[in-house]
Amino acid sequence: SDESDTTPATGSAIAGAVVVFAASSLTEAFTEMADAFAADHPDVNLTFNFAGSGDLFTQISEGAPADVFVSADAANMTRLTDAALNAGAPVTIARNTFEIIVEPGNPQAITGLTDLVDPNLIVVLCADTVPCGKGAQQVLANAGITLTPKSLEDKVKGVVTKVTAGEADAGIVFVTDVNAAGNTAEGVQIPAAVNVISEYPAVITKDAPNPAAAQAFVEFVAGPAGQAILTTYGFLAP
Amino acid sequence: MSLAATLQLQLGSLDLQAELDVRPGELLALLGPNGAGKSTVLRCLAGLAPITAGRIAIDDIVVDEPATHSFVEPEHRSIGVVFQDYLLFEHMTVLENVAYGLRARRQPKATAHRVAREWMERVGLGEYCDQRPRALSGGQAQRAALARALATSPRVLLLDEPLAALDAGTRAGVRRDLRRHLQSFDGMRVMVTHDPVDAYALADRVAILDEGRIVQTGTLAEVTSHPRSRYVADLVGVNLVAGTVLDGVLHTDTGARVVIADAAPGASFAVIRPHSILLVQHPADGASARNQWPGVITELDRLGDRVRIGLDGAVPLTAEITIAALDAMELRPGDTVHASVKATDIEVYPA
Amino acid sequence: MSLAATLQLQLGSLDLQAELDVRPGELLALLGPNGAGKSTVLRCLAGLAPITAGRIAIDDIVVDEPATHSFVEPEHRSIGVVFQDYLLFEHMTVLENVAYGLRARRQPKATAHRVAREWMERVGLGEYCDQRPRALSGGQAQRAALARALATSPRVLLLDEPLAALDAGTRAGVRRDLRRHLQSFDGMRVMVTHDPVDAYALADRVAILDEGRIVQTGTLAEVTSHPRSRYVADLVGVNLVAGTVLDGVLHTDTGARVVIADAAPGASFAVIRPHSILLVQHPADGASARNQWPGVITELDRLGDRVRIGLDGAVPLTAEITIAALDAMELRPGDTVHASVKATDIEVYPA
Amino acid sequence: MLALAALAILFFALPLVGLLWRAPWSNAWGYLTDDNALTALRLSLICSLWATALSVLFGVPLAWVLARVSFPGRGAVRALCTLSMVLPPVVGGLALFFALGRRGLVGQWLYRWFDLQLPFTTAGVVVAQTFVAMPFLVITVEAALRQLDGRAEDASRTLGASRWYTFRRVTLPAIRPALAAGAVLAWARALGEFGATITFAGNFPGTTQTMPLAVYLARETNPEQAIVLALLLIAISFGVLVSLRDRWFGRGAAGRHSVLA
Amino acid sequence: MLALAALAILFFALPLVGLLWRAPWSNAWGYLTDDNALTALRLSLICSLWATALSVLFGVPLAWVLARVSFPGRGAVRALCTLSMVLPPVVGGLALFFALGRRGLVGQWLYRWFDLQLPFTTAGVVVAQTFVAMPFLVITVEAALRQLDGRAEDASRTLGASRWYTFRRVTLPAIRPALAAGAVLAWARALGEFGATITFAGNFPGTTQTMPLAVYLARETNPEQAIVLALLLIAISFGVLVSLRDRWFGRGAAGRHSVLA
Ligand SMILES: Nc1ncnc2c1ncn2[C@@H]1O[C@H](COP(=O)(O)OP(=O)(O)OP(=O)(O)O)[C@@H](O)[C@H]1O
Ligand SMILES: Nc1ncnc2c1ncn2[C@@H]1O[C@H](COP(=O)(O)OP(=O)(O)OP(=O)(O)O)[C@@H](O)[C@H]1O
Ligand SMILES: [Mg+2]
Ligand SMILES: [Mg+2]
Repeated sequence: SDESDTTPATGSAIAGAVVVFAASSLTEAFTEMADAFAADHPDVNLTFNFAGSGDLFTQISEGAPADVFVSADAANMTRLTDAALNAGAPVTIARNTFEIIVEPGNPQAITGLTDLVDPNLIVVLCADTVPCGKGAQQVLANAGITLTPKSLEDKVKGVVTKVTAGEADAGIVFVTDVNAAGNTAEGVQIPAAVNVISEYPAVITKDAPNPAAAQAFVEFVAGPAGQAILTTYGFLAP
Repeated sequence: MSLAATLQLQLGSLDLQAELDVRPGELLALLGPNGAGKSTVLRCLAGLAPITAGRIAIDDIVVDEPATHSFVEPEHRSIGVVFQDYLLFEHMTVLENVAYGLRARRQPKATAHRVAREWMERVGLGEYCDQRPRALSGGQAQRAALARALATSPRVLLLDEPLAALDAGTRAGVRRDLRRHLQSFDGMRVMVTHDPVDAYALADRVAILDEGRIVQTGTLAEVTSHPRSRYVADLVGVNLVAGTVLDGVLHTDTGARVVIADAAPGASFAVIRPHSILLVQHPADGASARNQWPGVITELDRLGDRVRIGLDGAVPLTAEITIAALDAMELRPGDTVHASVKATDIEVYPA
Repeated sequence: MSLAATLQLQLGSLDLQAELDVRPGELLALLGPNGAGKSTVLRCLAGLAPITAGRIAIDDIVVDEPATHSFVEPEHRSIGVVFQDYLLFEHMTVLENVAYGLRARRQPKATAHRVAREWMERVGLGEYCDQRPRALSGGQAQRAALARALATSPRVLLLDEPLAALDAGTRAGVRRDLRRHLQSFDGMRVMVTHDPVDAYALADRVAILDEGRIVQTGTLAEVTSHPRSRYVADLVGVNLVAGTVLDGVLHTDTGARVVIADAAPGASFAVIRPHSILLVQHPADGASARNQWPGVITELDRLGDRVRIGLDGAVPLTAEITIAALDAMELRPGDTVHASVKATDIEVYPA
Repeated sequence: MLALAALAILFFALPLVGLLWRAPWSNAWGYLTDDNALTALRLSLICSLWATALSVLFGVPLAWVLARVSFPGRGAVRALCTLSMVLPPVVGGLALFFALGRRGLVGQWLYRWFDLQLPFTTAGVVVAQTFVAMPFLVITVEAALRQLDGRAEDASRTLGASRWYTFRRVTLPAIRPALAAGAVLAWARALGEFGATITFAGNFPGTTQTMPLAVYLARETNPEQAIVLALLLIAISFGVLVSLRDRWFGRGAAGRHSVLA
Repeated sequence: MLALAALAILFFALPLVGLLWRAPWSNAWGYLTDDNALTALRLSLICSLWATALSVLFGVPLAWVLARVSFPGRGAVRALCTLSMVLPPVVGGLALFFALGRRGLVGQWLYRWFDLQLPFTTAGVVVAQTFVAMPFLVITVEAALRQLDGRAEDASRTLGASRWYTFRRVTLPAIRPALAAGAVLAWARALGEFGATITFAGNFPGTTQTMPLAVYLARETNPEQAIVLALLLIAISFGVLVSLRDRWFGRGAAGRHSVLA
């Protein structure tokens, strides 16, 4: 029943509930952002639904009551726009890049991508159906390296878990994941020349019950306050 | 106003084809060898085994008639059943078991338990009310099952060897109680039993079931005086010979000839009492009115001062002689002797 | 070389304290009222219910003695048990049931099945080999259970009412078979039964169990001629009075006086036969050797041409009179009559 | 026997010991008293109990029908009712969407006529959990019904009890151990349910975020908290299972063989 | 009764119908004959059968001990053996790491002494599946053992059969319906296992990628293929379950009430 209306809203004019469907890798950053957003927009009741980007797309296409969709990759956003479930164009709110994740203290002394081809090393990657896997493949291709991983994880946290649990020696994950792992893992940088930048696009959905508040949230995230928070979690500015 | 049943049912090796008629106030005892189908008859009447053909009517109400697709569920038949192996509910106390039928009929708990307690006293289990059936001995369980079935005052009472597991002391008492209770209502009862004493004490009429067929009905005296089956003959302890009478001779199915005093021609039974059989080691030239058959001794069975001797021959017989006679003849199993019976000692009646 | 057992066990309301001794080749019949603990005794001997004190030894080998923590598992006791409710294995054919014990003893399948088939024939179930126990009638199941226990030729055979469910025809046959087989080996046997005929036919000695205690042992004749329990008295059909003899008078526990002919002083039993009791409507002034007690008629029970009359009074009695006498006196339940017994008709023996 | 059983116990005990060993005990209290965690726990318990109750309510009759009524296609119906156990988690959620979602077979009518929407509501969580949990109850109870000797039920019928009364008073008590086992299985399955729930009901704190979902999210941000929350879930179900004494699991057997063999 | 049962059946049937309705039938054949899918299917079947076999081998003795041997802490052991059902999927995998992983309690010794590493191997998949599936068998079988009248076992003992022989020849056949039910439950649970498998064993086509993993990954990019693969999984288990006739589920009951009431 709502007309998609992208008129800029002022902080005082908007109110009501807004539901954000966001990729689970944004959990920490967005949860922190909620408080800052609430300070700006006290009348808005913000709720998150965190899950894998693909799951979120499925839910929205089945009629889920989402106002905003934030994907961890362009592919799922494209699926949404292809299905014409968006109102307006997606906005990139953050970017991410890759690192090699190793155990604390780097016991295998891995210094770069070329070290990963050692057949005695256990390397795990993401499956190429998920954003981190596609990116990692691209990175390896850029570096001209072929390696046989032990596992192709369904989500990036699977790679993190295997390394932090000591089952795998190394993996390729987002920088933000290495940050989030804290002292349970270490990152080995990948040269910018071969590295890949991954984007986090956000969009307001076609059936958004509260497009005004949705717009306000997207603007907040893309704005300086939101970006500051995202940066503390290792995200790159768009 | 009676129980009238024509039963047909095929079950494993059993081919049941029986007709029963029990009048109000009457108790029919069903006797027969193991596997004759007695319990199955009760299951049919109770509605637990639907018949495949025939008709069962209780008080003129048809409760099972395959031809008209009539079938009344067991719970609506006003029957009580005492099962051969008790079938008490293990998870209830004995009192709750006895009260069960009344509770199922929506009686208030207090009433049901009061009536049940009376029944428990009556069968001498007053102190076992709060026990689980598992804590009862076999005989006690049987009595509890009896109380449970009687507590609902059914129109038709079906008893499957209700006294079989009772000890001799209790048995007489429960039999008396049973008879007293059975006299106080006008329903129909069918009781399966192996004990002619039960039949004698409780039954108005007996029916003999053998391989799924009713082979004889009547009072116990009528049935036992003219056995029509091996089972009844064994029960009474006489020899039964089946055959066809022609010119004062009964031709048995195995081809032997039994000279008899006098009888109408046609298919007949002959009864030979064991003590009217004379055993001789060498065949005598007797009058033609004397039967004389050779036989091999298969069994020697002492009963007090008499001995029962099993003989295998054209006419298999059991003879009874005194120990003195046995000693005199020095008989051993395997010996061949001649059994001799006077024609006038043989009772013959039409089959 | 025998079965010697001193059993102590507490189970629910049962307080078992019994001593048994069975010699090789001997068959001890255990008789007693329902709930006396007969089945429990067998379970103790079989090792299914460990005793809490006492000792069980088979052929001088201790199989259960709590004091020394000796306990031999049932499967190592060389026992065979025929259970009161058959306990056939439902998922096997009857033949497999009978062969089970041999198979469990690692006999080859062919041997086990051959022996089992012989046993099936012997108990008259030859044609039921391939049936499931469910398809057997109660009596057939009992016979199969018997065959199963006998097939392993155990040292000790425990039979819990092995003939109870058999029909009259089969019963005599199985009893005969049983006796024949029992004679052919030298093991010990204990048989629980309710039927004195079984005890008479099969047992060398009987023991009477009542409320967990052995109250009497001996041959059947010894036991029945001098009953020491209500149960045995009921079995034989006589009145039993317990009390203390002092100066030619038995003082009963209820305070009544029974004048007797002559007996040693001390705790004693007196037996009064029902037909030696004279009933009179008005007390007569008789000789002092005549007992005379008033009583209220509780029961009238017809047995052929005689009537059994239950009397409640200081000395509860059952009297037996002819129908003619009953008609003459016009007795009804609730009437008060006087029972009169000559002192010389009362048999007294020490308790 | 005993050796195999001991190995099995070890197999179950080791991972638990592992979890306890690696758990960040120093921070545990903070993680546990986290508001979000407590909310998720409460929701988990409520939903799993509802799912168990619904499973019993619908599952027991279904088991009875499968065990006692013979009709063509019975095998197919039984198989149908166990399918949700085989469905990969996400597909289960998808299938529920197709049936009960706003665009679903039945869901679209529920939405149009009653404005009723199951996905993304607490009721949706219960539906998803019931969908995966009920088969466990059905199969356990059906097996028990088949093992039951039907003759006690016969006896009840002859005492004037209807099928329904017989079922309540004779059949149900006799299969109580299996019913308890089935309910416990269903409850445990519901409590641990993740895949169908997150797909069908979403992951909203307070309405649809159950404990396993909270654990999943905690893992994104704080793997340590994930372990602590999982241990809490374990502790609770452990408590429930232990307090469901032997008595609940049924008669008789307790302590029959007090001597180890 | 029948109404409730019918509702339950409907509840299970609808999602399946929904899946069939939305399935992309035109492309189905291509998805099915996809090499990857077939490999995953084969692995799934092999692993789930192994897991079922191991569950029976270890679970039946465990159930027997729980039902028949009374020892202190029995309730705790029973609870322990059902915990893996409540564990959120990922935590189950973590717990297995802590026990059997390269740094795990026992795993580190396996690794050091035998160079044995379970994660990333097919054996690891079997272990993960067994871990989540065995409880279903244990609980079902234990309930059946408790429901069993122990007197048949007594009879067997007096016939000279040892406890073990008695168990094999008398106890097991008597609980066959429950054993079949438990095995089916365990098999189905193993077949659908996702969380613990991917965490503990990883996901590599041919060694550790089972069908649910393939479905899950396909869903990210190609939901249509996910549905088709899930339907294949369903069809297979449907086939297995239907062919496990009533006969397997046990005696007696079949067709007792041929009249619907
Ligand atoms: N469920 C069944 N399946 C196959 N055959 C059966 C079934 N029930 C009974 N029969 C057959 O019916 C016959 C008669 O059984 P029934 O229990 O009626 O005998 P019965 O006369 O009561 O014997 P008993 O005096 O020993 O109790 C059995 O021998 C058996 O062959
Ligand atoms: N498992 C049990 N729990 C509690 N009490 C029991 C148990 N088993 C037996 N009893 C008690 O032991 C008594 C004797 O039982 P038992 O079966 O030995 O009697 P019985 O002499 O064989 O009787 P019957 O002739 O009726 O078979 C019962 O009355 C009951 O009170
Ligand atoms: Mg019978
Ligand atoms: Mg007994």
